[in-house]
Amino acid sequence: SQATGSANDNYLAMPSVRQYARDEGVDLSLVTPSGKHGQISKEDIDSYKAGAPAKASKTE
Amino acid sequence: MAENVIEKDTVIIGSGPGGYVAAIRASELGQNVTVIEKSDTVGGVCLNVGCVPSKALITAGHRLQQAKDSATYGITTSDAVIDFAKTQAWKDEKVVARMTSGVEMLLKKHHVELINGEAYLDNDKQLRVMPSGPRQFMDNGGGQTIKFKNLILATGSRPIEIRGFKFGTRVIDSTGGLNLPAVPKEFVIIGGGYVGTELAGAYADLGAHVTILEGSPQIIPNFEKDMVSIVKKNLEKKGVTIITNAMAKNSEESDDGVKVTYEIDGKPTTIDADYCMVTVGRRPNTDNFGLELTNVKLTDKGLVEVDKQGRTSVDNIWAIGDIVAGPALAHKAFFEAKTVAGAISDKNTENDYIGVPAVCFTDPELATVGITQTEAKDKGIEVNVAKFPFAGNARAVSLDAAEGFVKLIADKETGTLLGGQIVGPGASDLISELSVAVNCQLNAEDIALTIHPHPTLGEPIQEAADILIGYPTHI
Amino acid sequence: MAENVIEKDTVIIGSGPGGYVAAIRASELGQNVTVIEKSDTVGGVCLNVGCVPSKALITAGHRLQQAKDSATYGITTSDAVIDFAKTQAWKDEKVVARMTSGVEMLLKKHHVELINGEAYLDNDKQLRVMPSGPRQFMDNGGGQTIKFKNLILATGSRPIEIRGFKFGTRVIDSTGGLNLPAVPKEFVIIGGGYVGTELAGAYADLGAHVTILEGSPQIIPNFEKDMVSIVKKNLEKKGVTIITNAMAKNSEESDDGVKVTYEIDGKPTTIDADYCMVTVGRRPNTDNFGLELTNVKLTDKGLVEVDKQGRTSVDNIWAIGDIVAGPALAHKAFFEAKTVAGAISDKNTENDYIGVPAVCFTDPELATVGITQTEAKDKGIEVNVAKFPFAGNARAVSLDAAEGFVKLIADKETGTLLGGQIVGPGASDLISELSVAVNCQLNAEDIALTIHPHPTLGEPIQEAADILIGYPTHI
Ligand SMILES: Cc1cc2nc3c(=O)[nH]c(=O)nc-3n(C[C@H](O)[C@H](O)[C@H](O)COP(=O)(O)OP(=O)(O)OC[C@H]3O[C@@H](n4cnc5c(N)ncnc54)[C@H](O)[C@@H]3O)c2cc1C
Ligand SMILES: Cc1cc2nc3c(=O)[nH]c(=O)nc-3n(C[C@H](O)[C@H](O)[C@H](O)COP(=O)(O)OP(=O)(O)OC[C@H]3O[C@@H](n4cnc5c(N)ncnc54)[C@H](O)[C@@H]3O)c2cc1C
Repeated sequence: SQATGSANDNYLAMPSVRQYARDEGVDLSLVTPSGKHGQISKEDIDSYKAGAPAKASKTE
Repeated sequence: MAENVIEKDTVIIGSGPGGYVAAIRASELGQNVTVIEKSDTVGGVCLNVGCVPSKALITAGHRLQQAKDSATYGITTSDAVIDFAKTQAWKDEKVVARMTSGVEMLLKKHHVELINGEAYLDNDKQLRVMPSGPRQFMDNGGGQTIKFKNLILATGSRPIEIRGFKFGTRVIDSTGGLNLPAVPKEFVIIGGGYVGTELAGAYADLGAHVTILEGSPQIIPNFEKDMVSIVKKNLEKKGVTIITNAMAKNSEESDDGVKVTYEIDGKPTTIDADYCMVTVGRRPNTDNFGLELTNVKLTDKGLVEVDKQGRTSVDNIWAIGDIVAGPALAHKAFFEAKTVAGAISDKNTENDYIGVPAVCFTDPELATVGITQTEAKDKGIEVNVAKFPFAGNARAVSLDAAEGFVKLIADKETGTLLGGQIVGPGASDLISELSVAVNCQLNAEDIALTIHPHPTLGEPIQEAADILIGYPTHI
Repeated sequence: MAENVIEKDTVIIGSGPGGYVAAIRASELGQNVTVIEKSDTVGGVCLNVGCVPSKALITAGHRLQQAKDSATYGITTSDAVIDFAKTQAWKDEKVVARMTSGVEMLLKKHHVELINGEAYLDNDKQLRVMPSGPRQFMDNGGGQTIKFKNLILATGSRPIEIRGFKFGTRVIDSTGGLNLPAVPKEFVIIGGGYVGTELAGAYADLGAHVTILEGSPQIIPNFEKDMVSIVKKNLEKKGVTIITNAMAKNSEESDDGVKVTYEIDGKPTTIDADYCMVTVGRRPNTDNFGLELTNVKLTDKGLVEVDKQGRTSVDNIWAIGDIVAGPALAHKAFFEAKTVAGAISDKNTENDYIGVPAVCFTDPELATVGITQTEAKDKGIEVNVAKFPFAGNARAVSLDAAEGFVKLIADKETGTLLGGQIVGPGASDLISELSVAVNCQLNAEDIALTIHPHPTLGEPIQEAADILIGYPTHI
């Protein structure tokens, strides 16, 4: 899917993290969040890029 | 004519909140920027005849009321008198001129070229600037042709005129309403949106008898009923007559006033007023400057179609502010301006905000960001809602301003804050925290566990978050 | 006497911000809670003789000034007069009594047992309650022995008396200063901390000539110099005489006044005043109620030693508020109260806040959270600092209140916001956003990319963040 870094209902991320995702070309909906309430951090994006397993598909 | 063509890098039409901020940011990002503005002063509607002067009149109204009535605190005053010419001079010189000249300085500081004139588009690549205003810069009357690499449209919007109410001397738009020479005795305002209602409150404070004629069942319809009802009560306390479901029909100007006729259920009534201000909405300035000669696509509402970065259907033409979709507010224009400036400078910027806050400077103030309870319901989002009243807030009580509440809307499952509304003292100041909460997708627990100082008007936000996490404190 | 012993679950000594909030939260978490309060009303210093009444007098002072001087806006008034007895009645009945009775209702609602009496500790497991105040509840004069499972100490603090200034009729503490029967002509305040300075401003507004005698080189020393200098100028404009590096030496009460002697560099000067208020600090109430009979450890400053959860050296005894380390502020007590309530209910709560905000209700207001630039330097933390003046803020200009600035402190490498300070209009409202930013460890970019509504006093926060990310906007 396209790397937009846009805010949507599928993930939680701060504005700076959304911008970082766009800069890194990472689709946030594939990143596994580490924050308590599901917040994605910059580090989560880095580990996704480093090859961490992608988040289980959201489609239920 | 070829020798007459100038080539420019980034050209911006309009120096309102959209245009001037785009200019500043684009210049910071290394662009060569030219702004074309047809008015004599920069700053657009917002600084000249919008956000800023309206707030000045509201301040003056508050001060007059406070001077008149502080009996609660044991203070009595003899007659408080207003010299409205002085009020207007303060507004014009100390507020508006100060801000517009500030923006002009900022443009200079950022080496932005400012051309005073009216822009007409020829095609997707070039425009002409025609002389306008007193500070003409051109020698040839036919206008100066400019070829641009990037063009940012920031032409803003203008008041809508309605049938039967042609703008004149006594039938006026918001600009006229901001520049009245004297406080009217009878003032009719057609349209109880935020612009009309803010000025209704201001002029009522300043001594006018104000009548609001609103076509729909509620004034300020973009705010929820439980919030507006508090403002409505306050307006009525100020002596404002609010007539809803009223259809403005006709106006008849005379030398010293205007007869305004409206209908309710087909039954006509006439009011004699000094002035009748029509504030029923604004339309985008996307006509009359050659936009139809380009390949820029408009929506059926006359707005410019743009993508997430602000790019129009033409690759090198961008649009921001009141001429694109979304709330017609200055800070939305600011954000879009920064996004476009980034985009033309190859940054991965995007208009990815989650909520645009909106404020209405009534008594008490109204503010909102993100979704409301009603919107959540309409969208089928399951939410928890918490409401904390200012009556339980020590600071509000110590200000004798304990009306209103804070409402927080959180996702039912995750607790993520999706929206917040405030009606009460300081709402315009307090909403920024909620904008941070919503746009940073914070959780109710994050707010509940953040210390808010005591005694301040910000505490109700923490209190509402306490309710959301299941442990209310001062309620 | 064994049959005289009552057994209780969770007992709290003191019903101030620490005690009453601990009671509410503990009850919500399923505890059986008993609060022992020696005063006739609940709410402690904060509600009765602290935060709340002081803000009421500040409000009254503002209103009197506003009634007198709104010439800027074209408003003139004839003599504005204050009937201070009415002001005091408003403060006592409509503000203080309203808030204290509100808290009493909250305790009732949460089924908290309230005992009016003075607690004396016998040992780590039991205390006695002695009659005090008019609402005595006990039949036996010897006091009621209570065995507790958990004890929360929330006994607060009291004013420090200094040599040469024994509290009496004309030499008074902050409580006396809040309850003056009339506005003094000459009012000397010893100690220019936030309590003294707030009241200095209020009484100056109310018509007194105020002299502040401060021992150190700067008033309100917990705020940075560039912030305080703005307040100092304003106080001087109000006619307040500020004397720093002054050693208060001696006072001589007479029937209708007091002679105050102070020294600068050993040179004595005497002022004749109506009242002399001493606000040089407060000491923790950890003496005089048998704490020494327990195994609870104190620091050399007389504060109770506690861990991150608020637990003292005795397993089932906890302490919160002014008697433990940290700024002696109501909202710090609130937070610790919730933490302790959680801890005794087996929740993993902790006082893990990153910054405690502090506010000073001067003109303009002062507010801070997290670290300052100076602290960063002292601690060797590399930071970026951004300052945005209210002079560049349209809302502040439209309020004719454009003095002051917002300062943000961010980690140099990561951009994480470590602290923020505000001096200016609405600082007390605005600091909450910064408390969220610091305590949620947001990045400067998060604030820069969050839309702040226009025109509001919150915008300078976004502007400062814009500076931090390298793209200043309105500066
Ligand atoms: C009374 C009133 C009160 C308001 N209060 C608030 C408020 O409190 N908060 C808020 O956020 N918003 C408020 N608004 C709305 C706000 O003013 C607008 O959203 C904002 O000004 C839009 O900015 P803009 O840059 O899109 O356009 P504008 O501000 O409309 O600026 C457009 C500029 O482009 C120039 N221009 C247009 N066409 C040409 C051309 N062909 N050639 C050269 N120049 C051209 C115009 O002269 C103008 O200067 C208020 C509006 C009104 C009327
Ligand atoms: C003039 C003034 C202005 C202030 N303004 C602010 C402000 O704006 N913001 C802010 O955050 N803070 C302010 N403070 C500080 C604030 O009031 C204190 O930090 C706060 O009250 C501390 O709460 P506490 O619960 O620890 O103790 P307290 O509020 O001191 O309450 C302690 C309670 O315990 C009772 N008690 C003590 N011993 C016993 C006993 N043995 N038996 C029974 N009962 C007992 C006392 O009667 C009292 O009610 C101000 C203080 C003053 C003096």
